[in-house]
This record gives sequence, C-alpha cells and structure tokens, in this order.
Amino acid sequence: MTLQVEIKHQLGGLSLKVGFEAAGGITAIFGRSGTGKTTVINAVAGLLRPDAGRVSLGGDVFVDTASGRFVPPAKRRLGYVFQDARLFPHLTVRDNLTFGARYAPPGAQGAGLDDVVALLGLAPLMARRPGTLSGGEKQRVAIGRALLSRPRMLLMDEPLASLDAPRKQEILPYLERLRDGPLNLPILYVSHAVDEVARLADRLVLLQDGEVQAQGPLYDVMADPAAVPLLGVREAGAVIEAEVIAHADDGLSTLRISAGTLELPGVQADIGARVRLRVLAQDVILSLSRPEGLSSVNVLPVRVETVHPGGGPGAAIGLRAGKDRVLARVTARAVAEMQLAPGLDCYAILKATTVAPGSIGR
Amino acid sequence: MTLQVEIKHQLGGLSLKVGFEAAGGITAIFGRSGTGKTTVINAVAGLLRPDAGRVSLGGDVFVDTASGRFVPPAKRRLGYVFQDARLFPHLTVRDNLTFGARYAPPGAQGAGLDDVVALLGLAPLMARRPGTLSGGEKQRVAIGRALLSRPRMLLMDEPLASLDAPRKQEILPYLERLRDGPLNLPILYVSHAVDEVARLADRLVLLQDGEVQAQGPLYDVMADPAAVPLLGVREAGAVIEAEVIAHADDGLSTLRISAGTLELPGVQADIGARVRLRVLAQDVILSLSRPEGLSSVNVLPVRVETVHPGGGPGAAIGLRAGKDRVLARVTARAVAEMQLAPGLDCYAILKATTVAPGSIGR
Amino acid sequence: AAQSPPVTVFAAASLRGALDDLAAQYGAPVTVSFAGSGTLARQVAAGAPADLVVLANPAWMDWLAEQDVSFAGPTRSIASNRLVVISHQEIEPLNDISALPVKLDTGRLAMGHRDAVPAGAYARQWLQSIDLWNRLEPQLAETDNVRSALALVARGAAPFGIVYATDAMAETRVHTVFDVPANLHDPILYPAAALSAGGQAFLEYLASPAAQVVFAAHGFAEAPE
Amino acid sequence: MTADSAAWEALRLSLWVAGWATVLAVPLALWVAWILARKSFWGKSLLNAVVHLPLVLPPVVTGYLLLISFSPNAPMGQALSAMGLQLAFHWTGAVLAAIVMGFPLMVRAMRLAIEAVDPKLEEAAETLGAGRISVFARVTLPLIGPGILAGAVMGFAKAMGEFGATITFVANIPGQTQTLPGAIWAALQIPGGEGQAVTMVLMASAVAVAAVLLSEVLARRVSARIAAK
Amino acid sequence: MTADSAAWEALRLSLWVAGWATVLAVPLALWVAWILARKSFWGKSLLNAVVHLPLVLPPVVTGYLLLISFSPNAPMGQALSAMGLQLAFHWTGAVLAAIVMGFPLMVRAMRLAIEAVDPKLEEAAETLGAGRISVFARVTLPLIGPGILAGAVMGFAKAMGEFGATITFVANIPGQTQTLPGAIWAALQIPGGEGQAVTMVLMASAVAVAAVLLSEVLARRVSARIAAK
Ligand SMILES: Nc1ncnc2c1ncn2[C@@H]1O[C@H](COP(=O)(O)OP(=O)(O)OP(=O)(O)O)[C@@H](O)[C@H]1O
Ligand SMILES: Nc1ncnc2c1ncn2[C@@H]1O[C@H](COP(=O)(O)OP(=O)(O)OP(=O)(O)O)[C@@H](O)[C@H]1O
Ligand code: MOO
Ligand SMILES: [Mg+2]
Ligand SMILES: [Mg+2]
Repeated sequence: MTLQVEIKHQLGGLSLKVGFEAAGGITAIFGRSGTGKTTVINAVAGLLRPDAGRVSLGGDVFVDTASGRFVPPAKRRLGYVFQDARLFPHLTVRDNLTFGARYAPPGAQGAGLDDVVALLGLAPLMARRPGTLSGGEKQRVAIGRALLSRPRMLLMDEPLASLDAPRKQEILPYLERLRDGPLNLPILYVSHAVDEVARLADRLVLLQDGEVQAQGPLYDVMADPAAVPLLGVREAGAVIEAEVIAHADDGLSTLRISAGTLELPGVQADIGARVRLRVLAQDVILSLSRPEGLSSVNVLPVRVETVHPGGGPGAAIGLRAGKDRVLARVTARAVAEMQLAPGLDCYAILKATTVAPGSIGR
Repeated sequence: MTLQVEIKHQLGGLSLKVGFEAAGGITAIFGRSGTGKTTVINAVAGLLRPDAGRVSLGGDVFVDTASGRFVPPAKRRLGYVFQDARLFPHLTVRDNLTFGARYAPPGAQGAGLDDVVALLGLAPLMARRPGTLSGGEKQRVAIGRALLSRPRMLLMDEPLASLDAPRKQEILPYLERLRDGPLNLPILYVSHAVDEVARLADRLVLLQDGEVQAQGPLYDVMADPAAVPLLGVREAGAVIEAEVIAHADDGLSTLRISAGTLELPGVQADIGARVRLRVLAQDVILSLSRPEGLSSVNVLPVRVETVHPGGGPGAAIGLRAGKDRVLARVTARAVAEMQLAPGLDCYAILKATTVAPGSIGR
Repeated sequence: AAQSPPVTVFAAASLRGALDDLAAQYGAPVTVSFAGSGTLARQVAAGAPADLVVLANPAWMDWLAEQDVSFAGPTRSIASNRLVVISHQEIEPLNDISALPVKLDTGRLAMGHRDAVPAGAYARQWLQSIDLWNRLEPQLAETDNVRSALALVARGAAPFGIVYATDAMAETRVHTVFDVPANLHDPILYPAAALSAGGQAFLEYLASPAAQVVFAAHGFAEAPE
Repeated sequence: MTADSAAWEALRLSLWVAGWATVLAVPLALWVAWILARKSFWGKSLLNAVVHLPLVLPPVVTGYLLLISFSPNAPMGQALSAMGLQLAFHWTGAVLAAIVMGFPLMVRAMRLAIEAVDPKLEEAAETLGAGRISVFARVTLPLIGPGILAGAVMGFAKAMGEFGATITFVANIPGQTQTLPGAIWAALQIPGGEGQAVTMVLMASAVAVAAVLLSEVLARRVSARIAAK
Repeated sequence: MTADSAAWEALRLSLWVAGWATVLAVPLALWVAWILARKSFWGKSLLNAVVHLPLVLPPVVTGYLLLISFSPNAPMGQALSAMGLQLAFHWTGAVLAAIVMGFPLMVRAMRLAIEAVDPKLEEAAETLGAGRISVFARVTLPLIGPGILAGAVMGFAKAMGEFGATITFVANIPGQTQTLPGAIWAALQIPGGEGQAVTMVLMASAVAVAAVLLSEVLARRVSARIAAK
C-alpha cells in the first residue's frame, strides 16, 4: 500500500511544497522545528485541506484539489498519534483506548487490547482519567488508542518523545513487528531522535523550510554527507544487511555480510533470518594493518571510496566492504597520517558492542 | 545556593517519599515514566503542597509542614519550564516571553531578551500567538519565558524533548553557561535523554516508584552498574576531568588527563581550562598490547579494577587510568579470551571522534 | 386653575385615555404613572412621590387609608363605571344572558382575574348571582387586567368578554351585546385621594363638571355622592 | 378551592410546565447553540438576535406576539388545533411561553460551553473513525455536560418564574393555567393577600434552591470526572 | 408630551438605565462568578441559590421586595437617602432592578467562562512571579473576555426588557422612570394602542440587534486572538 503525497499549502510565512511517497514499511519525516512536519501529517490525516495537491493511499484518493475530492478524516482510517496527546478528558484510559474500535469495519485486523495494554504498561491506569496521568503515561495511552482503532496506516508525530529509554526499547520492536508482520502496516513517523529513525525507518524524507531536501531509502539518505547537519554529527552512519548464521552459547551471534562475518551480541532473530545493522560512522576505526590483540573481534577488509572533509576537523570516509557501503568518521589528521585516499585498501574495526540490539531491525 | 527537598506525598497509588539535595549546578532527576519526577518538581515550585516535609533554597524555607509554612509559587522566584508548554494563548510570543520580567526585584540579574530570542531562534515568531506555533516552537518559547523571569533557580521538565538535534546543540551550551556563569543558576532538570543528562548534570537523582534509588555526583551514579538498566546500556560511561594544554592548527586539541594526553577535535575551551569528558563504556576498546597503525590516536595504559558481568553477553570493566576511573563494555567472550581480571595491565583505545563536542562540559 | 403647581398622579390603568385627556386640559403639567391598583396602593404606602392617587378598587383605598399615609383631604370617588358583555363578531344583542354559554360554544369568555382584577371580581359576583358561574368557569380566560381581556376579544382570541363599558366604547373591534345590571354586583367606583395641595387641586378639578364631561365622553358615569 | 389548595395546585402546574419546558427546550437550545458556536452562515447574526429578543422585549409583548400567532382564530393556532394541539389558554401554551422566554439563557450557557471545547479533541475523534454524530455524542456532548446542565437549570428557573408572557398568552385561570407566579401576583392584588403570597414565594424559592443544588451536585460529578484537563 | 416624544424619552431612559446597570453589574457579577467557580466555602450553595432567585420569582415580587427594602420610609432607603442616593421611584432604582434581574444571567455566563479556564495557565503565571491579582488581570480576565462579553450583553438585554420589577419598584412615571417596557405596557392599556406599542417594540428590537451584533464582533475579535489553543 503506497501513500502518495503531493501538496502545496501556504501557512502564515511558511510555503509548504512537499511531494513524497511512502511505500510499505516506515517512512520517517525528519526536519528542524517549525519546518512543516506536523502540517504534512495533518494533510495526510485530513485535518488540513491543502491549497492544492493530491494525497492517496493505495487506490484511494483522499484529496485531489483538481477534482475537488476530499475524504473526511473519519473515512480515511489512519491512526494518528498526535504530538500533543489529545486524550479525551472525560473518558477513562480504557474508554480512550477502545474509542475507535467500533468504527473499524467488521473484518479489520489489528492489535488486541490486552497486547497493547501489556506493551504500553497501561494495566494499572485503565480506570484512571487522563487528567491525572503523567506526561509519559498520556503519550502511551495515545499510542495505544491509535493502534487499537485498527487503522490502515499509522501517523506518528514524535510518539516517543517523553518516554524513558527502557520503555522505548519495548515499543520500538513492537512497531517493527507491525511494519513487518502480516498487517504490514505502513507508518509515517516524525521524530527528532536519529537513532529511532535510523533503526525503524525504511525511507527517510528530509524536510527543510517546507520543502523536501532529500528523500529515499534510509541507507542512501543516512549516508549522504549533505544530510549530516540535519542528522547530527554523532548520528550519521551506514546501514547494512546481514544474515544470521549461528548463535553461540555465550550469547554472541555470527552474522554474514557481503564482506565477511561479524560477531554481535543480543541478536534475537532466527538462524537464516536477514537483519539490518546500523554502523555509526564514529564507531568505525580504520587501520592500515590487520590489528592483533584487540578486544574487538569484528575486523573487515575495506577499500576507501570517497574522502569527504566535514566542516570541522573531521572527515567522512566512504568505504566499500564487499557489496556494502560503510561510513567512517575520522579526524583530518588521521586522513593525512594514514594517507587515506580513494582506492586505498585497509581494515575497518567495528566494536562488537557498538551494534546494540536496538539497532538491529528487519 | 542549595536546594533541600525532603517530602512525603500520597498521589493516588503512588507513595512519593523523596529526599535529595541540589547544590549549585545542574541536578538531573532521572526515572521512568510515572515515577514521580513532575510531582517532585511541582512540590519545589509550590504547585503541590506535600503531605509532609520541607523544601528550602539557600536560607529560604519554602515549605515546612511541621511549622505550617508555605510560600506561594509567586514568591519563590523559580523559573519553571513545564512538561506541557503552558503558554498564555491570548498573548503574543513577545508578551509571553516578557510576562515575568516585571515581577523580578529591581536588581535581579538574568538573561536579556535579545540574547534569549537569538538563542532560541524566536525572532520570526515574536508577533505570533501560541495557537499557531509548532510543537518545538512552543517549547522554545516556554524555555525563554522561564529564563526571562530572572529566577533564582530553574526547574526544567523535559525541556528539550521535542527539539531537533541542532537546536539542542545550541541550547545545551547556553544552559552550561547559566550553570557556570556569574549567575551560577542552579537547575533542576528532568530528562529521558541520557546524553543530555550526562553532559549537563553535576548531580543525578535516580527515582523509582516515588523513591530515590540512587543519588550523588554524576560520575558515581553514571558509573554505578546498578543504574545501567535505568540509564540504558548504550549510555553508561564514565566522566573524567581534563586540562586543555594545546590547540593544533588542524582543529585537534591536546588535553591532559591524569593518565596521559588525549587528542580531541572541537574543543572550545581556552588553554589551561579544565573540561569534562564523557567516555562511553562502549567506546572504549581494550588491547593487551599497545596497538600500532590505528586511526585512533588516543591510547591510555590502564589497569583492570573490576569485572562486572552484565545481564546479557556483555561485561562492564572498571578501569583505573591514572587517578581517573573509566568504564569499558566488552563481550563476555573477550573477557575470556583476553583473560581480563582485576590487576591486569592493558591498553584502552579511545576513538578520537567518539568524544563529541557536546560531551565536553565545564 | 391657571396657576396650579405640577402634579404627579398615580392612577389605575383602566383610567388611561380619560385621564390623559384631562391631564392635557389641566392648567399645569400633569404626569401620570399608570399601574394596577394593588401596585399603586403599595407604592403610595411606601412613600411614592404622588400628589394624587386614583384607584379602580375601593378595597385598596380602604387598605391605603389604614396605612401610615397622610392624605391632604378626604377620599372621594371621581367616577363610576358599568360592566358589559362584549363579542368579537357583530351579533344581535343578547336579550337573554342565559344564552351566553351556547353562544360561547367551546370558546373562551375573557375577563379580569376573578380575585386580582376588580373588573373580574365584579364579573364573578354577577355571574354567581345569575347562576352562570359554575357553568362558565371552565371556559374563562382570566387576565391580568381588564384591558387584556378587552384585547383578547378585540383580536378574536376569545369570542366574548366581560369588561367595563368604557373599554367597550373605546375599542372599535368589539361589540357590546349585553349591559350588566348594576345591582347584581358591588358598585364600580374610582376612589381618589390627594397627598398634597397640588393633588387636592387636581382632584377637585377631576370632580368638576368640566372634567365630568370628559369622563362621560369616555363612557364613565358620575360617582354617587 | 381554598387558598391553600390553590397554591399547591399552582405549584404542581408550575413544576409540570417548567419540567416540560426544560425537557423540550434543551435539545432545541443545544442545536441552536451548536449552530451559533460552530457554523457560519448567512443570517447567523439575525438568528442570534432573534434568540435574544425575548430578553429585550417586555414579557407582555412576547406573550402578546405568541397570542397573535397561536390564538384559536389565528391560522397557525387553527392548524395546530386541528392536529389536537391547543396552546392559547392551555398549560401547553405556558410551556411554549416558558421555552421562548428561557431560550436565550439556555442557548447562551450551552454556546459558551461549546465554544470552550477544544476542537482538537473532536479532530482526534474523527481520526479514530467517528463520524460527525458520533463525535458530537461521544466527545462534544459529555464535555459540555456542565454547560447543558447550567442551561437547563437556568431554563427551569426561568420557567418557574415566568409571568408576563404566560399570563398574556394563556391567561391566569386557577387550576388550568395559573402557575405559581400567576398565583403570587393574584394574591398580591388583594389587600391583605401578602401572607398567602409569602407562602407561595417560599414554595418557589424552595424549588429554586432544590434545582440549583441538584444541578450543582450533578455538575460537580460531571466535572470531577473530567478533572484538571 | 406627545406619544412619539414619550417613546423616544422612554428609549433614552432605557438605554441610560441599561447602560448603567451593565457597567455596574459586570464587576460585581464577575466577582460572584469567580467565587462560585473557584472557591468553596460554607454557604456557597446558598449564595448560588440567592443569585438565581430573581429568575424564579415573579418580577413583581422582586420589585416588591426592593420596594419594601428601599422605599423612602424603610430604614435602608432612609439611610441611602441621607447619603444622597434615592432609589425608589427614581431611575437609579430602575438601574438597581435591572441589575438584580439580570444578575443570574451575567453570573452564569461568566462562571461558565471562568470554569473553562485551564488553571494550569494560572499556575504558570504564578511561577513567573505574578500574585493573585496579577494572575487574574493578566491571564484569567483576558481568557474569559468572551464570557464577560456574553454576560454583559445578556445583562444589557435583560435591563432593556425588564418590566415587572421596575414598574413595581420605581413606578411608571413618564420622563422619570418610564422605560421602554413600561411605555409599551402603558400603550397597550389604551384600547387600540397597539400601533404605538409596535413602534416601541421595533425600537427595542433594534437596540437588541445592535447590542448582540456588537458583542459578536467584539467576541470574535477576542477569540480570534486566542485562536485554537
Ligand atoms: N491526581 C492523581 N491521582 C492519582 N494518581 C496521580 C495523580 N497525579 C499523578 N498521579 C500519578 O502519579 C505518578 C507520578 O506522576 P508524575 O507526573 O510525577 O510522573 P513523572 O515521573 O513526571 O512521569 P513522566 O516521565 O511520564 O512525565 C503517575 O503514575 C501519575 O499517574
Ligand atoms: N495558522 C498558522 N499561521 C501561521 N503560521 C503557522 C500556522 N500554523 C503553523 N504555522 C507555522 O508553520 C510552521 C510549520 O509548523 P509545523 O507544526 O508543521 O512544524 P513541525 O515541523 O511539526 O515543527 P515541530 O518539530 O516543532 O513540531 C511553523 O513555523 C508554524 O509556526
Ligand atoms: O385598572 Mo385595573 O386594576 O386593571 O381594573
Ligand atoms: Mg510538529
Ligand atoms: Mg512528568
């Protein structure tokens, strides 16, 4: 099911002019504060009528200003997790959660109440009303409410912003399961947390001043040095695909990538499964010789493809590792000392523990 | 100026029983959703009358249930940045910002309007009303409003949750300057982002189910293996103090720590200044021999002090580097292969680029 | 009475018309505050700035005389009135009033409230005396003053009504179909009392033959001494 | 009929009339309030002014206008009469008068409540699949509960106290259309009738106090549920 | 005085009385509304019921009670008179009657508005250093602007239409205490006086329409500023 968005809208001083596609999986919208992310989502949800343009999901045209078509929000069946929770103050948590269930068509598939309550830790809150919930509790109820309306697509506007890290670590895999499970629920996801986006998203849409700056598969956009200012220096890094080939007793798993094997802890996938690894540029060390006696067990032979000096003292090194592309961030001095240049063969050391469980997906 | 909090309060099912001190600098309150963080701040601000206890700042007793004393919020002069922005909908951004100025005593020191507007990027919004602001814009105005009331202390409840990374990178140094500048403004700071807390906080108070689980200087609490579940595996790591001794032309600076020197990019401090470095446990690689030919230029001789197996396949290794303590996270297999045990001398490789500018403070 | 001082008169509403004309003819400015008799009596008792009070109900004047009010002279009735039965449609006068219920059919008989409005109280006395009360009571439309009853008939909301002869005379849209014999109810009198010399002067003017001509023109009769 | 039983009879009728007026007017007032709060259309200002009119005009005039419209010989009155609904000189007309006179109060209270509802909550309900009617029934309506209650109690109180329009439209016939205000007024028109009037004023006051108390209790229950938003 | 000039005179007096009543009642009603919305104290229910009482009682009774309390020979009336304030049979009394009769309407509108204000905003103002009065003046008051306006327009409209209490308390003296409703009623006392009454009804209606329109324009300006919260 593909979401196609092509809209123009004038909002105060902001001229929004956005076109993108979100086919299956999770499409992240990323951009600075006030850049138009919520406005775009509102247009998809039907809470905003764009001045001009077209929005469609699968075969259904939601908006087409050319033909005057406009499907009201209630008919779109999109589960919207708002930036502000917007819980119904007069209803208990339970009634908030089940509010949308009755409007779903009889056959609609979707999450079950018990699962969602367990996932979000809402059991002790069910009889309470939103007025007394804490910030994070409200946000969790809002997520649950959207999930339980059995939508055809999820729109999530900074859904995890006020949640603690452990709770995020519980919710993220669930969203991955929604994306990958039988429902194959497409998700449009706004977040300022690059690690969330990098972990979850299949596609990335970078917005700036109401316009799309870059869009495409996560790999490409994340590795695009031009995106670094928006993503943040610490967060840039490549994503590579791997196949799980063995689980050892000590908890380490062996994964095959095109350039060799890696030993990683905490891999939950079955043997034979293909998983996604995120390798932060700053977690890659380059060495001219194969290093010995290191605690790090993951060493890959790589070839330098590009050397992209950053604005400051660092440089982004584009590496080819087998068929995959890896990004390394090193100091300019190291570039000079190691004479890093396109074509140079060297070794990339990936620390085993840098690839946290959270950054493995699909 | 020391904030002393000692309160008991029953809130629905939650029995809050909290005692802590926040002397100068930034005290972070950290804990899972619904654990009582906002409630504690409300008690400090005077928006909640605790069932029992005492709250004082410097010599001023705000609350003392024993003597029946209760100073109303308006008299406490605490700048509160609320979890929900709570802007005044009928006032322009400018009038929101300047709302509190007139209540400060004539001589009160504090931030100037122009500085705050520039810092928070509010110039284009000054004539707008909150109704049309984006989520992040609201939050920025809320921060500015609290700063401009010239408070004696700042209370910040997840102030940066919905801000983009570049904006955070602008605001964080400002908060550091407030903490360190002539005002020496104490800040009570709630955040779920460990990197923010680790960067900013001088003290950490870990809350769980309404009670203080651990508290103390950031170093100690952050390196406490027991805190790892709350902080998140990826975020644990030590903090060490360093002195800036040279800035090279290529942007790298040389810093002295008790165990030797480090070369780091992007250090803003003057020569001779003492700065604070955050070294993530996962960014430390251990090697039995001094490594050669690495892109990483920072290698420190260390001695293993403790080996603390984690819940999963990893282990936390406490290291002594000169007078400092460093934490390394390695796989259990590496522990076995390298025969890591207390007393072992080895080398710690710190990647130059892992210590990002943002994690240097004071 | 060329040099008389201005006067304020508190007068019963059913005197409107006649009193307006008389005020215009008087040699000094006359301001009239019209209201129901009960209201007037209470206001005067409460110290209203009235020079003269004219009520449509001797009972209220008796009540007023017992209050702590000092009159400038004796009370006297300045006019009297008669009851008539009126109809909306122009029909033959009813020679036999016992035909009224039949003529009324399912319609309403408009009259002042049986207790609260003097005209209503007189009408009830009369209807009781001729044994029609019980028959007609369910079909009454009792109003807050006699002019409202008149208006009901004038608009046709009620086919018949019992009002003062003065009202019937002033309203062209009603027809008098029966004159109520004056001996079948208490005498209908308008007692007046002055509260100041100016009021007394105007009262004397009202009792004068010149004024009585105006009263007569509005259908009032002279009050018996 | 003794004076006392007349008072009780008037009280009974007043309660009956006020009850019916409240029950009938609430949905209508809610609808008008909703339109005024949420819609914009040509003639909205006019509608608004018309709703306020019974407040500005002396009650007698309103009663008189009702009489002209619904008297047995007016076309509308005849049409309704043919349908079995008699208004003029009937308690049903007293209900109509009470509705008309209380309408501005009810509409205003409800409108203020509707305007205080955050439309973002209604939007949220829409995204969850709720159509207009569901949104109104499940979100708007419960949120404006206190306003509806306030409107209802104002309407009820006004219906209990309405005198001028009622007496003009349905007259003041003991046992048929004499409500408590009519009876009180009548008592005051008789010298020495104050004693009886005082009794009835106390009755009316007791009803008012009871209604207000009840509405406060209900409102507190409703808003305690919503609590601090 | 011709019938026409009497009508204009009554209109002028009505506007004068209603204007004063509105101006004087707004602050008082606001205060009572605030107390009812925000405070809890012994006797609150009683206060609430008393505020509603003029709605429940026939206006004549309210007027009569005013007359008893403030008549020239009642102690309170004498005290006020000594201070130079005459109420009974004066336009000032008409103002008082209009205030009393319109009070429940004003209080209710303002109270609903106050109850809709999020106390969290007031808390925020407190943390910024604003004391109680500042919080009220700079946060609460602007936020309840539309409610105050609604209350004021209701009070004004009621003051324009008040008849029963006014005629009972201050009589119906042309040029002195005869407001538009009194003049309309007086006109209806002349057989065939409807024509003159109609003129005055149209006058009153025009004022009502103008007041309502004005208040809507003002309210729109106020709430456009606040916009979607
Ligand atoms: N009036 C109340 N009645 C019952 N429970 C309440 C009430 N107010 C707050 N609570 C509960 O008290 C707990 C603490 O709330 P608090 O807002 O302090 O949490 P928090 O630590 O700030 O959480 P978060 O990170 O989600 O904002 C929550 O579980 C909340 O549901
Ligand atoms: N009604 C309006 N009038 C004028 N400007 C508006 C209006 N509504 C929104 N804007 C502006 O449009 C811009 C886009 O807003 P939007 O809410 O889409 O931003 P966002 O990308 O979601 O930001 P954030 O990350 O802070 O939530 C903002 O600068 C906002 O101030
Ligand atoms: O003037 Mo009256 O009191 O209606 O008979
Ligand atoms: Mg947004
Ligand atoms: Mg909180």
